[in-house]
Amino acid sequence: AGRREGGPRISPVVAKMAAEYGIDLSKVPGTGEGGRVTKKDLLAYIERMKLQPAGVPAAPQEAELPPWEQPGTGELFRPTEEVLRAAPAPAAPP
Amino acid sequence: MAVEVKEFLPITQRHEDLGLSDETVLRMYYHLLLSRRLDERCWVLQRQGRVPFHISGIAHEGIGVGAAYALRKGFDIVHPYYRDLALSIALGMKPVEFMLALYGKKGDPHSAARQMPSHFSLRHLNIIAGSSPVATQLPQAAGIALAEVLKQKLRPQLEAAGFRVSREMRVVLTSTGEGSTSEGDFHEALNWAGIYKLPLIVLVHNNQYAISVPVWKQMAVKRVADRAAAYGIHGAVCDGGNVLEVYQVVKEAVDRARAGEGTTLIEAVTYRWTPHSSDDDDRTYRTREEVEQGKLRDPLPRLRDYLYRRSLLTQRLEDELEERVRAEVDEAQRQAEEAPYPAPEEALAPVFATEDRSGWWGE
Amino acid sequence: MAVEVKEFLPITQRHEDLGLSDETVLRMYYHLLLSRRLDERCWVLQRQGRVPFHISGIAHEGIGVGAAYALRKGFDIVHPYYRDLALSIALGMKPVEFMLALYGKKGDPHSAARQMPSHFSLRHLNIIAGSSPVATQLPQAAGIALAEVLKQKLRPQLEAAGFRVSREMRVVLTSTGEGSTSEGDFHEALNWAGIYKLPLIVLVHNNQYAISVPVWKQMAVKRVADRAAAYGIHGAVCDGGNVLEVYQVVKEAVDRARAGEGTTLIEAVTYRWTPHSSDDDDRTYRTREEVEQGKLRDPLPRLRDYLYRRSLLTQRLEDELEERVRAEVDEAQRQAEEAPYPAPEEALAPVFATEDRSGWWGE
Amino acid sequence: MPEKTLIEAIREAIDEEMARDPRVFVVGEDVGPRGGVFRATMGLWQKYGEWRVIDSPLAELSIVAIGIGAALNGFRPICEIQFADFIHPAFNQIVNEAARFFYRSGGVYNVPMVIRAPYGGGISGGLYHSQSVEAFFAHVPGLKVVIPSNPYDAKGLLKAAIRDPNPVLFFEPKKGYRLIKGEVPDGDYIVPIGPAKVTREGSDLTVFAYGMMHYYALQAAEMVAKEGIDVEVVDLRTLAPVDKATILNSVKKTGKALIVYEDNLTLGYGAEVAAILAEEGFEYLDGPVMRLAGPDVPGVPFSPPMQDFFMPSPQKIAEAIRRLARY
Amino acid sequence: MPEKTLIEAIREAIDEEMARDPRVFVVGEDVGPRGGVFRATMGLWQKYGEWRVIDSPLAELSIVAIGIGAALNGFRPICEIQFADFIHPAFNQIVNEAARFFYRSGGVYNVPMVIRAPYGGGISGGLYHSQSVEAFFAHVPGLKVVIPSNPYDAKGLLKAAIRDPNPVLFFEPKKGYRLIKGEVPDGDYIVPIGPAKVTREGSDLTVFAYGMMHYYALQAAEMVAKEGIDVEVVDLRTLAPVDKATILNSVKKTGKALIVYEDNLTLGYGAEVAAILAEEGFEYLDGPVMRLAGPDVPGVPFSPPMQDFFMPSPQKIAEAIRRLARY
Ligand SMILES: Cc1ncc(C[n+]2csc(CCOP(=O)(O)OP(=O)(O)O)c2C)c(N)n1
Ligand SMILES: Cc1ncc(C[n+]2csc(CCOP(=O)(O)OP(=O)(O)O)c2C)c(N)n1
Ligand SMILES: [Mg+2]
Ligand SMILES: [Mg+2]
Ligand SMILES: [Mg+2]
Repeated sequence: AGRREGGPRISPVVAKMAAEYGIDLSKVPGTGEGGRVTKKDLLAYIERMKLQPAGVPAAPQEAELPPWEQPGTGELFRPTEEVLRAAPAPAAPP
Repeated sequence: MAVEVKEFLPITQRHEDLGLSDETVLRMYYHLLLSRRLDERCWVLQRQGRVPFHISGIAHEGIGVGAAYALRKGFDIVHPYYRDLALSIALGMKPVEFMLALYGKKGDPHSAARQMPSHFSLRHLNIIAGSSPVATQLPQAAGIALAEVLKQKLRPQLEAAGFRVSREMRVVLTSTGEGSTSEGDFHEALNWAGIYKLPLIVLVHNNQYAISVPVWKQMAVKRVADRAAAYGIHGAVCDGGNVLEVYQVVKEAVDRARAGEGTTLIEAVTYRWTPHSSDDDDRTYRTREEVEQGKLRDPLPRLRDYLYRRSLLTQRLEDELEERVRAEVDEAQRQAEEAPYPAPEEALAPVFATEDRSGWWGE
Repeated sequence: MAVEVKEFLPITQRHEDLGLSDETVLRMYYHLLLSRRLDERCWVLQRQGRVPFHISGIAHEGIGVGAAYALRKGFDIVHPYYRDLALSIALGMKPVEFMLALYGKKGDPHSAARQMPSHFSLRHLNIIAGSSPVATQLPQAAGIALAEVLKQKLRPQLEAAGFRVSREMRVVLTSTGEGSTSEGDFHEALNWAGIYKLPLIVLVHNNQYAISVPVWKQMAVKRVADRAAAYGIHGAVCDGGNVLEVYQVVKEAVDRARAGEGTTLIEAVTYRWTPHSSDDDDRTYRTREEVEQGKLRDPLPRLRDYLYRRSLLTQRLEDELEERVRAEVDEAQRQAEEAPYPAPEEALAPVFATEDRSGWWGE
Repeated sequence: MPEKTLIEAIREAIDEEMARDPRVFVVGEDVGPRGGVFRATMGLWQKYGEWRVIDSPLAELSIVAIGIGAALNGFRPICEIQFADFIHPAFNQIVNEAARFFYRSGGVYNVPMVIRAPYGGGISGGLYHSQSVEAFFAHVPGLKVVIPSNPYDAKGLLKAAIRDPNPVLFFEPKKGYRLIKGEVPDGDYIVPIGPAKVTREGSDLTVFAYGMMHYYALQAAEMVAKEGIDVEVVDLRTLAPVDKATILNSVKKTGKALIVYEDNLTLGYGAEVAAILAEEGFEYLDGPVMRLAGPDVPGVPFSPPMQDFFMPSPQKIAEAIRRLARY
Repeated sequence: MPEKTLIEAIREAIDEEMARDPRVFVVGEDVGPRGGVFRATMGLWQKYGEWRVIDSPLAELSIVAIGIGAALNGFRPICEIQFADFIHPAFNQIVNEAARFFYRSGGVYNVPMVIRAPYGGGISGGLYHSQSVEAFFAHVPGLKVVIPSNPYDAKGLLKAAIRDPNPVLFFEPKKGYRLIKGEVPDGDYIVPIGPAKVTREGSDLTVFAYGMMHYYALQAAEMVAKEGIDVEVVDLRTLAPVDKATILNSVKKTGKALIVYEDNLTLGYGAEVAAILAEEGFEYLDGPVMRLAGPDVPGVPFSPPMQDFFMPSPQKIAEAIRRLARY
């Protein structure tokens, strides 16, 4: 068991699970004594993280997905000059 | 998991039992296919960076085509929302009319390149200019329907003043997403509809999400259609991926409305397997498995399977249709790309109308 | 004819079956009587031209008193509307506090003489400042109730930061008229309430009119409570003129809410036999006969009759109560008339708060 | 010519337009048998029936949205908002929908509708029955905003608004409903939407006002005339689109401007008049552009002393005129 | 000091305030797992859980009303309106309720809440994803209106807004979300709501601006500096209550004022700045008070050429500066 920079105790099970899932415990809100991260807290956090967090680079198999199933960049309404600049000159239809 | 569907759902209805000819049901397929291929091309153009934005009607075509065929084209009035590409195509919108808006080019018949794309507005097809603030079209559609009631009630005075009133009421169909039924506009529209027995159909496309928000976070009831009872109007649920079932339910509602028996709230269930729009990163709110499940509701293969089973479609005819549709989409893209942009100063007008051209009179 | 009541409806419940002592049910009568006589005096003062305006709680006292007694005073929170004179009196508002607002005098605890009268707002009684735009209080009350849920869900973090969280949730009761349920605010409040199972009671006073508009022009459904099913919350109807029945239904809803089983939409049926407000000429929209019929629902004689039948009230006690109430109303009027007006410049402040005093923490 | 009150002129305008055009109908709370809480539609339900004078459910969003729909389908709705203080629930339908419909449909779908509402304080209405809301809507291109100050204009402008193919917001100063009387011809006439009007010629300074404040501005002008101050008074009448020419021409003559309105000072309508003068009338200015308006507090307080402190009055206008004249 | 984008600074402000005070929570459409459509709340749902980052039903009226109720009951809600163009359905709850609650309860019930929304054009958003709405709310006493133009201010002002006991509307120029970068200290600091800021000293004329337009105003000032025009630039930052002193002091020095905003010209926020100068700064003026704003059309058109025609740009600002400098 260890402490988080003098913070409340990290129980063995929490430490083990955090290592397994590669989770930075400072990101996990603790509801235990003095803000300690309990096992319940960690499980709830993992459950919430089950959905891929945004910004994770596209998984390889997504490459074959048709454009209308590929996730968008998530960047909404970029400045027009950036969008237009990105647009190649109108080529002949494919 | 938002979708209960486990496997591919065959269409069980028979088109002839619904009064649809072979020719009509094939035309339905053509319109569904055209809408799908046009939609797919727009995604490609957006991913290539040729157009800034696209919001898609994929997964909603069964609802749009089924509803359009139940209406009396050129007579009934439609106040759509941005998923109604297939409804507009089935009512007569040409692919180039959609592409001109997508590119923001001069000649866009919907908004003269002022609105973002997918804001359908075609007066000659009785399609009223859809807005962006969700659900605003619902109480407005109730107002259009109220005017139909007023025409019948005030026929003598109107005709004496030279306004020709059609024998029957025009039916008003307005559509929206299930998320948008949380807006106050939905409540107030249905309340008016119930009190005045308006010739109105409120068609809710329940595609399980409002961008990232699943239905269980949007409302505590299982079915949107359950809310009809709260307003004293009829409610009905149908499988949005079954174009014949949609047609059947909407047709009943159209006849009910035309006969003065009031409004129907229809919930057409589907699943949006595309991202909400070209910008949306849907990995943050759902898993790939769930999306694959949702695609089993796709109206296109389900109608195609039905037509093959009813030997109305052959591989040759299917290929011909695909080729015809591809050519139409290519041509639409070419024209849109060649069309000029509006001149900058066209931004300045028209702000105020100088004459009134509102209304639909006569037959 | 809006009111089906044909003759005087005796109260059939027995107060002890509802867990009410003799002393409590007599106090209910006292509060109901005090509210009525205070209200009547305000009509007299307005007709005499001593005050510009009065909007009355007459016919609504059974609902107010029944509801107030079902709440945990000093703990639960109330977001009322302008008919809640009796609710406020039963929660502890003093007659002079009402009169000061009626006269717009300095010391008015509700709004410091800024609001028109009958906009109840008394922090020490957990009464939140009622507004004038109808139904706005409903989604706000849902927000107050959501905060009660958040307190329980976030107890560890809140207590770690020094905020004491009560063991149980405070129940939030908000009231409105049946006409106001047509506003979008009603729809959106109930939708939140259903999704998050809020500790909320939405108490609709159905007095058959919204100024001149009868219920059949306001909604197509017979009962407002029928709308509960559209939001996945509980619905209940009760006879607003039967204070014991109101108490019973509201008490069930309070217990349900406290137990985390969510929101109840209660429709308390009554009939407004006074004009809508001191300015309203109700001869334009109803007949004298209908009004006389409506008076048969009056909660005051019905409770008095009950108390006599249960030999809890004697003529002597009744007279004493009348005399005590008259003295209190006279004193309130005297103090209000002697109180000074605010100084003109008091109009200028306070616009912005310099410190935060919001919230209810601890028991 | 017969003398009528402001409310009578408004009722007469609605009655005549309903008689003239069967597409004209009224929708709002209590407009039917009750005749409207200020009696603006008294007798019309009895005369034209339930399908031309429609009691709406208590919900302003849908009163406007129903009006938009009926207008799109060929009718000419007059939507009554019972008090301007309760127009806010309809803000999305007015600003995002009615105002933008014509432009967003590339000039195809016009929305011929009128939204009428009583506004203004000085009637013990408190925060929620005294509001002035014109500035919100005068900011929105696609809306016309009209405020009459007298019965003659009220009838003529309202008839013009009902015939206009665009959405028109028509705010009526309720304190003047019975207080303001004036000559009003029987029968049909129009006062065009657009032009402001010089209602009193003068040379020393110009007072710009509208609605109840114009009524008070004329009184103030007479008060100071005795002291030798010759005030020009301009009734703005149409707040949107703004009649710049009349504003600039008057200040070109007088060199000084006082703008009076009862709405809150900051970003009230007078701010735009002052901004126009500061830019396009800069070279005419012989003194600061003064504004006399309601203080920046969240509403007109109910209690009489505080209400009077809030409200501009003939005396306060006269005092401001004297200060500006002295500059 | 690390460099961050505007959106990162905003996210950091929310994260720090949520960590610091358990009463702070976020409510809005798609703010949970999705992290907000512009990623303003990315990762917060994962970090703080479903009861501190709440995905609301799709309805702006109740997002604000729920916020008002939670604020009254001791919490500190941050209500996200997905686009400023969709704030109109909540107009009644913001203007008639949140703004007036404290005054109408005689100073008893304060409403400590923040309403955040991305605003502004130039991003192919068309009529309904490009709007500027600040003028509506700056007109309403009881509301504070704040618009940051850079990441440093965005973080400091948003933290101040979350701690403020009053309703604060915080509009963020979405075109600058990733475009505008700047030094932002890690950890806690506050930029007080109220004061404007002179961001470039100058002597020939003053350009007043905020949000994206202030970002462009600084660029324009550098462009004309090469031509010998020494421009003072003032970032207004807090639009309500207005910081009159900074506005007047600057024009007292330079004698000329150009006000830049992308909202429609008529009754846009700049009208109030011009009106203040025309009245209280009259004796400092050495030239007309100029405004450069969006034309009075019902929205920023989608198609690029028309959008560019509508939007002020560094080049257009520089041209206006040259015209004013020549006067
Ligand atoms: C009043 C309003 N608020 C927010 C938005 C932003 N927005 C656009 S579409 C959308 C989700 C709509 O979901 P739903 O109604 O279910 O329709 P769907 O896209 O799923 O068909 C949102 C939140 C909007 N357009 N209007
Ligand atoms: C948003 C709004 N619109 C209109 C009004 C004017 N008004 C005040 S009370 C009332 C009728 C309310 O009827 P109901 O809700 O049934 O309550 P009741 O007075 O009958 O108890 C109206 C229309 C208002 N206060 N708020
Ligand atoms: Mg949806
Ligand atoms: Mg009622
Ligand atoms: Mg304004």
